[in-house]
Amino acid sequence: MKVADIGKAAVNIAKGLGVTFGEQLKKPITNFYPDTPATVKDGYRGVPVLVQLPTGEFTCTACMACVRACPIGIIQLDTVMVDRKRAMDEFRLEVGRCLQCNLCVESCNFDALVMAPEFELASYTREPLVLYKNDLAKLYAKYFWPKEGEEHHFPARVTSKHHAPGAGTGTPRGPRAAKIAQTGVTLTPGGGGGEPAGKTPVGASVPAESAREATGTTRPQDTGAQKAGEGA
Amino acid sequence: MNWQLVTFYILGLVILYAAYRVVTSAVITHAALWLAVALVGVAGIYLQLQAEFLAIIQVLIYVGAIVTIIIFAIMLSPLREIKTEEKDRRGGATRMGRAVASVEWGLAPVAAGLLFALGMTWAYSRQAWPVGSVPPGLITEPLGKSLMTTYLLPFEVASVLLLVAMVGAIVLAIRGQK
Amino acid sequence: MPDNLRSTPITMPDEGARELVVNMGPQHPSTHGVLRVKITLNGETLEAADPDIGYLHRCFEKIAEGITYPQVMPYTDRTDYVAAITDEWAYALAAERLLGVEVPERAEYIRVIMGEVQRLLSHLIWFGSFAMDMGAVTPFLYAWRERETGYDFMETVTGTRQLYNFLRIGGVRNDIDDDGWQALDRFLKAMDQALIEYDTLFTKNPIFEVRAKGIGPLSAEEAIAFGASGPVLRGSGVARDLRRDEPYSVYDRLDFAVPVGSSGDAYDRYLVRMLEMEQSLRIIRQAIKQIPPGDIQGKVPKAMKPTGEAYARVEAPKGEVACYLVGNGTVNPYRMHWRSPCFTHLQLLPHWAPGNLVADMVVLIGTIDIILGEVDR
Amino acid sequence: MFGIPEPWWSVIRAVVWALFIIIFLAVNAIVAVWLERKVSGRIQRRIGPQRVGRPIGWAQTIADVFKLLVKEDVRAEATDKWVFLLAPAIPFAAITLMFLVVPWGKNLIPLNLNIGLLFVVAVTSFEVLGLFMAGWGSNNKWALLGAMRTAAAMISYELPMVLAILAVGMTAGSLNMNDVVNAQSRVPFILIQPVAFLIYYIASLAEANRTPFDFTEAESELVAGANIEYSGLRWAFFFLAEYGSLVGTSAIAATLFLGGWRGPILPGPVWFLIKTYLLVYVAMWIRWTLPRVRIDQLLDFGWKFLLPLALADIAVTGIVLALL
Repeated sequence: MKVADIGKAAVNIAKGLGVTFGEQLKKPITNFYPDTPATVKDGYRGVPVLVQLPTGEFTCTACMACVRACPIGIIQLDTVMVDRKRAMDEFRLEVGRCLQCNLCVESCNFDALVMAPEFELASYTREPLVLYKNDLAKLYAKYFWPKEGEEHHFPARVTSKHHAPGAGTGTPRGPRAAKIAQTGVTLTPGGGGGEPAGKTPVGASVPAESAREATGTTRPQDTGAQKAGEGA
Repeated sequence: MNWQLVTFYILGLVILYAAYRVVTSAVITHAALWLAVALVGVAGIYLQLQAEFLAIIQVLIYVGAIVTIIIFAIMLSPLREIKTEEKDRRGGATRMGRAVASVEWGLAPVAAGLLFALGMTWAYSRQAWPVGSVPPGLITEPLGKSLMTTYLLPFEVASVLLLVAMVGAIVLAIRGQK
Repeated sequence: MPDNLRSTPITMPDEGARELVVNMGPQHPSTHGVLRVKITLNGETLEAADPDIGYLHRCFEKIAEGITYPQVMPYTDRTDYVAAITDEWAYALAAERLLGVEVPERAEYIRVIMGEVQRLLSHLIWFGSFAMDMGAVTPFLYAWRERETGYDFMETVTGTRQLYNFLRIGGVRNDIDDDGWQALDRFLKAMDQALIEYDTLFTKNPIFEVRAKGIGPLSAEEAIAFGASGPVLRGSGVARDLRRDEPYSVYDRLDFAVPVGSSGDAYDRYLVRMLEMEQSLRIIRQAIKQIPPGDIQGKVPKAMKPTGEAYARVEAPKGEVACYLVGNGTVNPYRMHWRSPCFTHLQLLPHWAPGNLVADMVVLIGTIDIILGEVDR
Repeated sequence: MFGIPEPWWSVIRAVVWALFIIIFLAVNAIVAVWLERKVSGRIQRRIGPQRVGRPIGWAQTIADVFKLLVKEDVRAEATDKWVFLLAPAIPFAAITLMFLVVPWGKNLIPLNLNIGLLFVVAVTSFEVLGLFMAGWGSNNKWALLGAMRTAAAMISYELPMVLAILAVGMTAGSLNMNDVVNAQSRVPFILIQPVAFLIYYIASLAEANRTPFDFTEAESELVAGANIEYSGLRWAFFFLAEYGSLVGTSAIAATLFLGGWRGPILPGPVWFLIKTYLLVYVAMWIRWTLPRVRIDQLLDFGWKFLLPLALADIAVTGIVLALL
C-alpha cells in the first residue's frame, strides 16, 4: 500500500459517506401503503372480471374462447341451453393461479371480460381465491360502474389501450357489444351509490332468459367466436 | 470471621476445580474455557492482594491473549483432532464414580490439587505475602521502574524468548504451507 | 466425568478428513433464490463448490409442448423473472422465424426500448444485490428506488409490473402512449443521476475494490470454453454482443459501444455491467428519436400451425438467451429448447471456488448475476 | 455518609451503580436499535419504524423485546449444553464491567480505578470469548465459522486498540479515566492525538462487530454467524451486548478523545451522553454506507497498517513528550 493510495481510499470513503449523509437530508420516498391506498397505473392488469351491465346482464356469450386461451386452464365455464342457444350459466376463475397474462381478455370477441385493477387478494386459504361469476361481477362493479350521476362507459373504453390490437380503437367489438354501447345506459347504482352489491341484482344471478329480454339483443353465432379464440 | 480468608478459599476452590477440569476435559475446547476460568480466578486473588495492576494484566494477557491464541490454535487444527470419543450413555453417577476412581481422571489430579491447596494454605497462613502493605493505586509506577532498572536483564531475556517463539511459529507455519 | 465423556459431534464427510462440508443454501441469504451449493471448506478456504440445482424446476420446455404458440409467451416471462421482456423476445423471434411473420418497424422500436429498459432494471437488481452480498445494504435500496421509476414505466405501458406478457408473435401488445413516454423520460433522468451516485457510493469504494479485484478471474479462452456469454464473456475481454455482431430487430440502426473488461475478474464484470447501463440509456434515447409511426402488430396467420424448426437468440441482460422451436403442423410446438445463460454460467462456480474464502463465494455467485428461475426453467 | 457505616455504604454504592449500568444498557439497547432503524431508514430514504408508537415508532423496539421474551428458548440436541447456555451472558457481563470505569461527570464514576484504561481493554476480551463459546457450543457449521473468525479477528484489532489507548495514557500521564478527562480540560485529545483516535475508532468498530468489520455475524455470508442457533431471550442478550458494545466503545472514545463529560453550560452526564451518541450515530452512518471487508483483509489491515501506525504514533508521542 502506498501513501497516495491510502489517501485516495480515505477520500473515496469520505465521498461515499457524503452521499449517504446527503440522502439523509432528503425526504423519504416511502408510500404509506395501508394508510394511503396504493395506486396502480391506468390499465393495470389484476383480475379478469366479467362485464355486467347496470341492467344486471352479463355480456358473456359462453363461446368458450377464454377457456381455450388460458395457458393454465384456470377458467371454467358452465353453459346452459336457452332457446336452443348456449348461454353462460356459471363462470369459475381460480385467481390464485392466474398469470395475469391478459390472453383471455384478448381472446374475447365480445369484450365480455376485462382486467380489473384489483390486487388486494391475499387470503389465508385458497377458497376465497376461486371467484365465480357473481364475485367477478362485484369486482367489475367496483371498478367500472359509474359514480353517482356519471354516464356508464363501456369498459372497453376505459381500458382500451390494453386490449388486443384491433380493439385499441376505443370502440367495443362485436355486434352485440356495439349495440349495448350505443344505448348509453345510465344508471345510479342502488344502495347509496357506494357498493352496488346490496339489494340490486348486480351480484345476484340473473336468469339468462330474462336478461336477454331486458336488453332485447340477439345472440351471435358461436362458431365464429370459437375460431377467433384460436387465432388470438 | 475473616472475610478475606473466606473469599480466598472460595477463589482457591474455583481455581482448583477449574484446573482439574483443564487437565481432565476430553474436549479440548472445554479445557481452554476452564483454563480461562482458572486464570480469572488467579486474577481475583491478585485483586484480593490489592495488586490491581497485576490482576488486570493477568486478565489482559492470559484471558485476552493466551486463551484466545489457544482457541485460535484449536480452530486452526484439523477437526478430527478436536472431535472427541463417542457419547457415554450410562448413568451420571456411575460415570462420575468410575472417573473419580481412575488414576488418570480422578486420583492423580485430585491428589495434586489437594497438595497444592495444602501448600498454598500453609503459605497463606504463614503470612508469606505482605498483604495490604502496598498503598493502593501506586503499584504501577514502582513496577514499571523496577522492570526498567533492577530487572532489566530478565525482562529483556524474556522478551527475546518470546521473539524466538514467535519466529519459530512463523517458520513452522511457512514450512507447513509448502 | 459427566460432561467430559459427552461428545460434541461436528459433522464431517468421513473420519479423518480435514474439511468441513457446508450447505450454502437452498435457504441462504446470498444465493439469490433456491440455489444450493455444497461447499467444502478447509478453515475458511474453499476447496470445492458443488452447485445443486432443480429446486425451482417447472418443466417449462415440456409444458410448452402441450400449449399453443401464443400461450407459451407468459411462460417465458417466468424463466428470468427479473428480465421478462428479453425472454419473451427470444421466444417471439423464434416463433416469428418459424411462422415467417414480419414485424412492423414501430413494434421493433418499442421492443428495443422495452428491452433496454428491462436490461437497466435487471442490472439495477444485480447491482443492488451484489452490493448487499458484500454487506452494503444501502446501494440495494438506492437501486430499488430507481427500479421503482423503471417499473412505473413498465406498468404504465404493459399493465403489470414484472411479468409482462407484452410481446406478441408478430408485434407487441400495445403502443406506448403519452403517459408511457413521460414515465420513460422520468426513468431516464433518474438513471442519469443514479449512475453517478452509484459510482461515488460504491464503485470507487476502496473496500469494494479490494473485495472484487482478482476474485473469480476468467481468461478469454476459458470464458469461450465454458460457453460464457453476456457480461461474463465481455468482462473477460471478448467483445461479443449479439446486438452488434448478429443484429436482430433494429439494433443495426442504433449506435452503441460494447464495453469490454481486461482481467476478467469480478471487478471487471461489475464495470462492464455498469458501463452497459450507460449504453442502454444511449440506445433508448436514440430509439425514442428514431421511432416511426405505424402499426404495432404484423400479419399473423389465424391458426398457427407451422412446420419446420427455428432458432433465435437475443442478448439478454445476463447473456445469450436462445430459443429453439420445432413445429410439426399442429397448434402446439413439437419441441422447444431454452438456452439460459445462468445455467451455463453456474458451472463457473466449481471452477472458481478453490482457494477463495467463504466471503468470496457470495461475490462469485453475485458476479454471474444468477437467477434460479432461469437456471432451473 | 448519611450515618451509614463505611463498608455498608460502599456495598450500597456498588449495588446502585450496578443496577444503574444494567438498566442503562437495557434502555440503551432499546434506544440504539430504534436509532439504528431510524438512521438506516433515513439513509435509505425510508422512514423506519412508525406504526407502534406513532408517529416516530418509539415503541417498536419495546414491542420487539416483549416478542423476544415470550419466544421459545430453543436448544438443539447436539449443542454443547453448558457452553451454549452460558455463552450469551458473557458478552453482556463484559460490557457491564466495561462501564465500571467510565466517568459520567465530576466524581460520577462507579469505580475510580487508577488503571482504568487497561481495565477497559482487559474486560473487552471476555466479549470475544462469549462469542466464541456461542459459536462453538452451537455445534453449527456456520456458527463455528463465525467463532473462528472471532478468534482470528480479535488478535489483530486488539493490539492497535491497546496501543492507541496507551498513546492517550502517555499524553495524559495517567491511566486513570478521571485524570484523562481532567487532562482534556483545555483541548480534547482528538486534536492532540488524531491518529490514535482514528486507530481506536476503527478498532472499536471491529470490537463492536459493526460493518465494515461485522464478519462474525455477516448475514450475507455466514447467515448469522456465531448466534445463529439462539432464540428468544438468549438471542436478545447477544443483541443487548452488541448494542452495549457499540455504546461502550463509543463512550470510551468520547471519554478518551472528546473530553468525556466536559463541556460548557450543560451538566456533565448530558455532555457525556451527547458525545457518546454522536459517535454511535457515526458508527451507524458508516455501517449503512460501507461494504464489509473480508476477514483476511482485516487481518492484513490490522497487522500491516494499523499496528505499525499505532507504534509510530506511540514513538512520536514519546519523543514529543520527552522533548517537552
